[in-house]
Amino acid sequence: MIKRLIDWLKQPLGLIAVGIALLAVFSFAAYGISLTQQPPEQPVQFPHQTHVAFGIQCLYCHPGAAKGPAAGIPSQAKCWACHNQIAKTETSLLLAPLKQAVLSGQPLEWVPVAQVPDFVQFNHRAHVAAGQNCENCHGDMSKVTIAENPQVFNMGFCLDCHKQVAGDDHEKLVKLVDCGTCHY
Amino acid sequence: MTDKFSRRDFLKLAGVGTATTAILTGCGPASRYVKREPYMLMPEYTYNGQSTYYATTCRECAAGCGLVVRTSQGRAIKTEGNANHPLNLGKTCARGQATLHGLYNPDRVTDPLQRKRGNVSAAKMDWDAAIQTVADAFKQYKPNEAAFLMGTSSDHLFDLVTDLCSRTGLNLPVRFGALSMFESRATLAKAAENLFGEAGLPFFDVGGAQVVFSFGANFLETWLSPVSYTRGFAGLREGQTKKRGSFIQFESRMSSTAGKADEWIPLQPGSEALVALAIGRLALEMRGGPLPRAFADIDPRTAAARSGIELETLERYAEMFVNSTGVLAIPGGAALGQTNGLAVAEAVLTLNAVADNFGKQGGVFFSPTAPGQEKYQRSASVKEMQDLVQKMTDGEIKVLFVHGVNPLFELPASLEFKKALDGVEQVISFSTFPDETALESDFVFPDHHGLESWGYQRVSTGSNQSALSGSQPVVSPFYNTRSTADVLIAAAQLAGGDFAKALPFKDEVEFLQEKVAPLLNEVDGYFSAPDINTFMASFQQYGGWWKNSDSRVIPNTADVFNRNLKAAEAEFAGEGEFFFMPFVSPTLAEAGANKPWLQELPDPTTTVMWNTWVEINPETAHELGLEDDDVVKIISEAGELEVPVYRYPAIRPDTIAIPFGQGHTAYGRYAEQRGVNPADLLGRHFNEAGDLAFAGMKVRIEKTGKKQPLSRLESIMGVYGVGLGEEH
Amino acid sequence: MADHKNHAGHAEEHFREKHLMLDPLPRGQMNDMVMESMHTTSWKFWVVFAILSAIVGYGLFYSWGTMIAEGLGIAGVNRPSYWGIFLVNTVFWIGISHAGTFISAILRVFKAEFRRPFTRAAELMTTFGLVQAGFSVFMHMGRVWLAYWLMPYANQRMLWPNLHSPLTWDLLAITTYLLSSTMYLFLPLIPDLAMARDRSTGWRKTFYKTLALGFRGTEGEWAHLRNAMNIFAFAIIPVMFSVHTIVSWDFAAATRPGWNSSIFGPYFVVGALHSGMGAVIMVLAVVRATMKHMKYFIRPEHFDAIAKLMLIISMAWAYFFFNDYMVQWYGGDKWTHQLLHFHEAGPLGWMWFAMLIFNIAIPWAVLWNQKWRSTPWIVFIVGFFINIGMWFERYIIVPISLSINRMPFTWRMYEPGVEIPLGIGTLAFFILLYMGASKLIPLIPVWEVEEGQMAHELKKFGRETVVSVSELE
Amino acid sequence: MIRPEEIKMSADESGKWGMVIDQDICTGCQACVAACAMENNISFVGEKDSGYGRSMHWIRIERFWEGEYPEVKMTPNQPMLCQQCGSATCEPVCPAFATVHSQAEQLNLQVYNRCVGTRYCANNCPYQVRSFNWRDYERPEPLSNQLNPDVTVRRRGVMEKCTFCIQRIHKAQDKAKSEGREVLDGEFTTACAQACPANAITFGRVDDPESLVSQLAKKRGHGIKHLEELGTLPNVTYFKGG
Repeated sequence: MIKRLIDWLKQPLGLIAVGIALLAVFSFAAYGISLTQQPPEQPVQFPHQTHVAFGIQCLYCHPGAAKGPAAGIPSQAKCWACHNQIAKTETSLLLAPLKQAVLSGQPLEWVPVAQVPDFVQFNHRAHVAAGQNCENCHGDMSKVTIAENPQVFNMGFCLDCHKQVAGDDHEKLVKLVDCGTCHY
Repeated sequence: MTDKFSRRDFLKLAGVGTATTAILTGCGPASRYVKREPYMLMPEYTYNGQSTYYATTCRECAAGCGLVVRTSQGRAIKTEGNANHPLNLGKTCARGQATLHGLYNPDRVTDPLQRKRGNVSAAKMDWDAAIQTVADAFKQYKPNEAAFLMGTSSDHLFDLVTDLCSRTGLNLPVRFGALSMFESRATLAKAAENLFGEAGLPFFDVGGAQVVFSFGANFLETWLSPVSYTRGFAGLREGQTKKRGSFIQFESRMSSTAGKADEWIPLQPGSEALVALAIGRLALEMRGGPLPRAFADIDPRTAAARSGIELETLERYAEMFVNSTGVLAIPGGAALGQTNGLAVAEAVLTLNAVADNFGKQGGVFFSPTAPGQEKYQRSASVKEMQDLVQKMTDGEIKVLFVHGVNPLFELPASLEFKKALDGVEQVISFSTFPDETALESDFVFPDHHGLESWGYQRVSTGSNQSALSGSQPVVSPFYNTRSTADVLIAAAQLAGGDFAKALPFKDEVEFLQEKVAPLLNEVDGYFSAPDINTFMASFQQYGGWWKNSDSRVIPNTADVFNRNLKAAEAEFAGEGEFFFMPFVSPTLAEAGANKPWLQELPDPTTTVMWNTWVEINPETAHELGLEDDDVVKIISEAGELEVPVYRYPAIRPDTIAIPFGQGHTAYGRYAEQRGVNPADLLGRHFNEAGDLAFAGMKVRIEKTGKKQPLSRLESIMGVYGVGLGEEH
Repeated sequence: MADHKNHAGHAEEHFREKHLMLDPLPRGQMNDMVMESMHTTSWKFWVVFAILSAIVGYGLFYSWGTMIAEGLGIAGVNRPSYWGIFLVNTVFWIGISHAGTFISAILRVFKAEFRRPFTRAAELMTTFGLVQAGFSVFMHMGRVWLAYWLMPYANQRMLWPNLHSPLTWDLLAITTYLLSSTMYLFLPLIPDLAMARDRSTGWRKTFYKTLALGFRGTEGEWAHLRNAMNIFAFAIIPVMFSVHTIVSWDFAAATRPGWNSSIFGPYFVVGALHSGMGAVIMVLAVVRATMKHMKYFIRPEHFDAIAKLMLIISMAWAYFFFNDYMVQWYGGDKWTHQLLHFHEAGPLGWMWFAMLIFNIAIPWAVLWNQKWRSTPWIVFIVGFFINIGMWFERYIIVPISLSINRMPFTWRMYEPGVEIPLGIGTLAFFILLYMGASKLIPLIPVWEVEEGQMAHELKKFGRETVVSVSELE
Repeated sequence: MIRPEEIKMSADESGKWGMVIDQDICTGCQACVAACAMENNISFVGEKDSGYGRSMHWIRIERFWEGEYPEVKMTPNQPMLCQQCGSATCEPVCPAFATVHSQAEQLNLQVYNRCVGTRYCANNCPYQVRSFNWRDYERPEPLSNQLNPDVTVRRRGVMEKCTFCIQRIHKAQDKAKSEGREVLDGEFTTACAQACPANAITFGRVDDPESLVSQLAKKRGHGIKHLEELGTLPNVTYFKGG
């Protein structure tokens, strides 16, 4: 049987079959990978670029970034403060969930897309204080609707920047590549 | 052939493809996505990822230490000491640290329950029904048929209930706690009354002393106010201003307090009074001059003989009294928990008169009474509990409200509280946890955990300053629980009539405000405020209110010397050959057993975790043919229990000791069916002050042949040389 | 040949039946015998095979899977015995693997003629032993799924293995050893594979064809093969020594009483040879007893020869043991004293004495006698005891010595848990691999035997008949 | 690739953070142990494992006995925790650089996410203060609400040990930096020192002669450093007192 099979595979039709099969595997795999890269489902299709276009500063909605470890997601009260003065809020489908949430007093459940593993202790304040702009890590928000992470936050990404920033300042370098700076 | 084969082939490979997908999905960020719930209305002062700190009061024991609780995103994540608080100055004990394991305990009572007594399963009710139940209980019984049994912490609730009862003629609330039982507070207070003419809790300035004689007082563990007394001990040793003070402990078993003493004197149990008086007399004789009545009829020789201490030793101690200043003698612990407990207390207090240290640095004071409190209110002695139990048994009590105490576990079994409960028609428990008593109640209306509640606690001892320690919720209630104060207020309103008049408050907070309002016009406070709201704000911010100045009271020692002190020796009940010495587990205390991390803390003396043991002198064990971990049966006149042996090198050969704290039959997964409860061995024997003579028993030991390995942190090889080979 | 036989005297006959090298058979016949030994499989084989597979399935794979899922908690390791039987087995198996190389390489280098029939059997042991060692060391890891972090590879974390750590050296050494020993196993195998290829059909033929690399036995091929074998034979000896020395450094480099000893390197190497020799002789005895025609190839003379080696190595081990013990004791460090005392008088003191009896007393008592030396079952038992003894030695060095440290408050005994099924699993897997091999590749290097037989002959000097060997290489 | 001078395994110079422990006033009350467990998300392991030397305490209080009854004495309680050695024996033996010397803070770091669990460090630690996650110890809901967000929650197969509350160090430094100043002595302290009712534990900068730690060390004189003879350069000083 096996021998017959192998012989059959050797002839053109068999080769094609094998080709198709391999193709199938790869497409499945590719599909699989693509699944993992989908941005998650968000309660509101929040258009970042619109808000940036209105000239709203990042820190207005994410004030934590300048003060401590977490930038934070604004409370819906904050959204409402502006939006209840905007006529469009009443009509817009896009904003329906916000309206509904505020009226029903149910929190909006956002899914953060920029995240690091739990064994990484990240502190926004330090980075902002060091003069890093939000877009250096989070990308240009004037281009996106739902925030998407331009790059995976892995250790290589962090270290690259840390080493560049440190430059020749050895003391700084030591601090910035110290395992204990992020992992404890 | 062709297509058939290729299809199968294809499917196979497709399968491989999907498998790959499955694996890959696990690797991508998608696997890490979590939903996040932002504040709906973020408080002004919070920022995401930054902690907020709230001051409150620890409810793990009655001392009332100030806590500062670190909260993050609405969760309490760490308790720390309140540095401003006069009692603990920013420090905490292990139990204070582990209080979070109470707050987030997986076995809390989540809703008001109605149950058939003894049934673990119970029907949930809503709070309206619960309040209705309480209101009905108020109305349908005659005032003297209702009784409140309360714990030693959360004073505000006690005050509220007292008001309620006094204004409606209900029986006044009774407070009890195993700790106060083992502390023999009643005896201390009574002795003070006899000696100084007023009842009060003495304060011993260990920190200022030069030499400390402790007669059984385990003040570094659970006695009165361990945190502040530990600070005192540090002062005694460090001696910033003076040389390192020395410390002598008389105790038949080396407690972890005695472990820190320079000299540990395992005297004959029951002879403490003799020793104290003998030392006093010898000292006075050395000083010369007339011998006061108090020390007239004691013969040092007999004292030495009866106590098993050489006369020379007693004389050496007497010299200390004569030669060095700042000598302090502390009565406490097992020494008071004997039939002659009161005599011991008086003798030892009088010994301080020899040192003449009353009201001096390193001497004896009266603890300042808390703000707004005229005289020290002590919790009930076991004798008074016995009266209550009697009334219950006789059916005079129809409805019993239980809060903050677990009598089924904490009272000696010989009091038969269980039987007494059967005589009560309706038992309503306000317990936060499913403890034994809650299990034997008809209703459980769970109170908030201490960290979720309002309130205040009077600092009854341990602090130089008169202090009222304040509680506030540091997190919003985790379950469908409700503050008992609110429940009572609501029920009273519902019951109407006197009840409504008795508690004319909107809620607990309003009641609190009324209670602390008088402090507004108090002078010399840690803070002052123009109006009640500002005051309450600061009260919450600082975690209470206290005087700035030292407000300890100097006792009136006019006729201390001129009283007859009977040099009584203790009598011991039961015919066994061993003195039985129960002691409170320093880490678990009365209510710690349901907190996993307290269970995992090694006992300071034996390093045993998660269990109960009996301490037996190695010599005795050898004679009885007992090894470590052998399970023995301890039999007293009141009961018996089986417990594994710990061969303890620092205990009298004729004494055995068992820690109190384990042996729960309910109280959650970490406490249940773990260890034994020495209270089961205690008979009804009291001292003159009505405190239980818990150290006044004699017991027998029987082998069982069983073995139960104890979990020790220490290495039995490294510490005791067991199993290292013969030469060791 | 013929007339040679006629003149054969009595002594000559005696020689012939005693020495394989002097009792030649036609090469065709020998080849057939070897092939037959591979092909004939009794039902007993399959029974044992099934049982072992079951043990491996449960003991090795199931148990290991559970341990990976549950964590090392189901094993017996604790504070202070952070290392347990896993490391004991690792050292033990590496030890076993040593005799293989020792016998074939060293004896080949020194042209010890008696080696010829069993070099292959020994080399197989090396490879299979190392496989078990690898298993054991990976079982030992808390997060084995990250084991690849110990291999140097470029990564975005910009992190590399720590070359200061003896464990890293160890990993590199063992890998090197595994690769080189496999090569060294394969090279002398080629001619026999070719032989098997020419004598088999069906899938076996394909199998041998692939492995034989088209070896035809031309002079040129032989020349190359000889060179390669010589190079490897010389090269692998230092590797072998280094491996176990480095293994010993895992302990000797640590700051622990009882471990930190400069003699550990050679001590471990000799110890490895000790257990290895024992293992070889056991394998040979089993092969001889169970497989067809093996009584011809493996003869008492071989057991005799290996047993002599065993005796010598046993003495060497005794010397090193005494040396180590002596110095440790004389050093006078209180913790070391505590530990030495614990070894003898502690709860597992019996193991310490058993070790001395099994490793020294028994070999010395038995192996001095040639008659006993050449009795397979006797040397089998001795080899067995030696292996137990050496396992005890490692057990004493790892978990028992770990029980005693500089913090008496933490001293504690070690009670094995899932290590036991896992250990048995590795043993079963070792035997399983061996059984498989015995059916797939010639356990006897026929060409080597033939070579030897060609080289040997009996010469008569006057009355005396003496063996003479002519140089081939 | 990170160059050796960047990841270094041991510092020869004296440490930065240090501790002074006064055994004379330590009452063995276990407050530090509890505080440490609460601060650092340490799992409890239950009766069986804790009795088998698998308890996860980062700090343990040792006590021994001297003499026979009735002259028996309890030796001064000895809190034993990671000594944060300047030249630590645990560091060089880790094959994965999971325990490295922090050049910035002069501490022995344990990088949980790099640890593969060979447990060599724990064998080689003469103080035996490292604890290993033998299992995934259960923390039934809602107990996990108490977890400290600043400290990684460890899972099975990972080594852990006292970190001198490095999360507090970082927090204090971050705060100081945001206010443009240096960290003040006593501005923060470790969980154990903070809880200790007897003030037996003092934490601070040993490289600053003005700090309380240094002052204490000077004032009390001749402190003991455990197993100093091994050349580990421990940063915890003990006073036996008495």
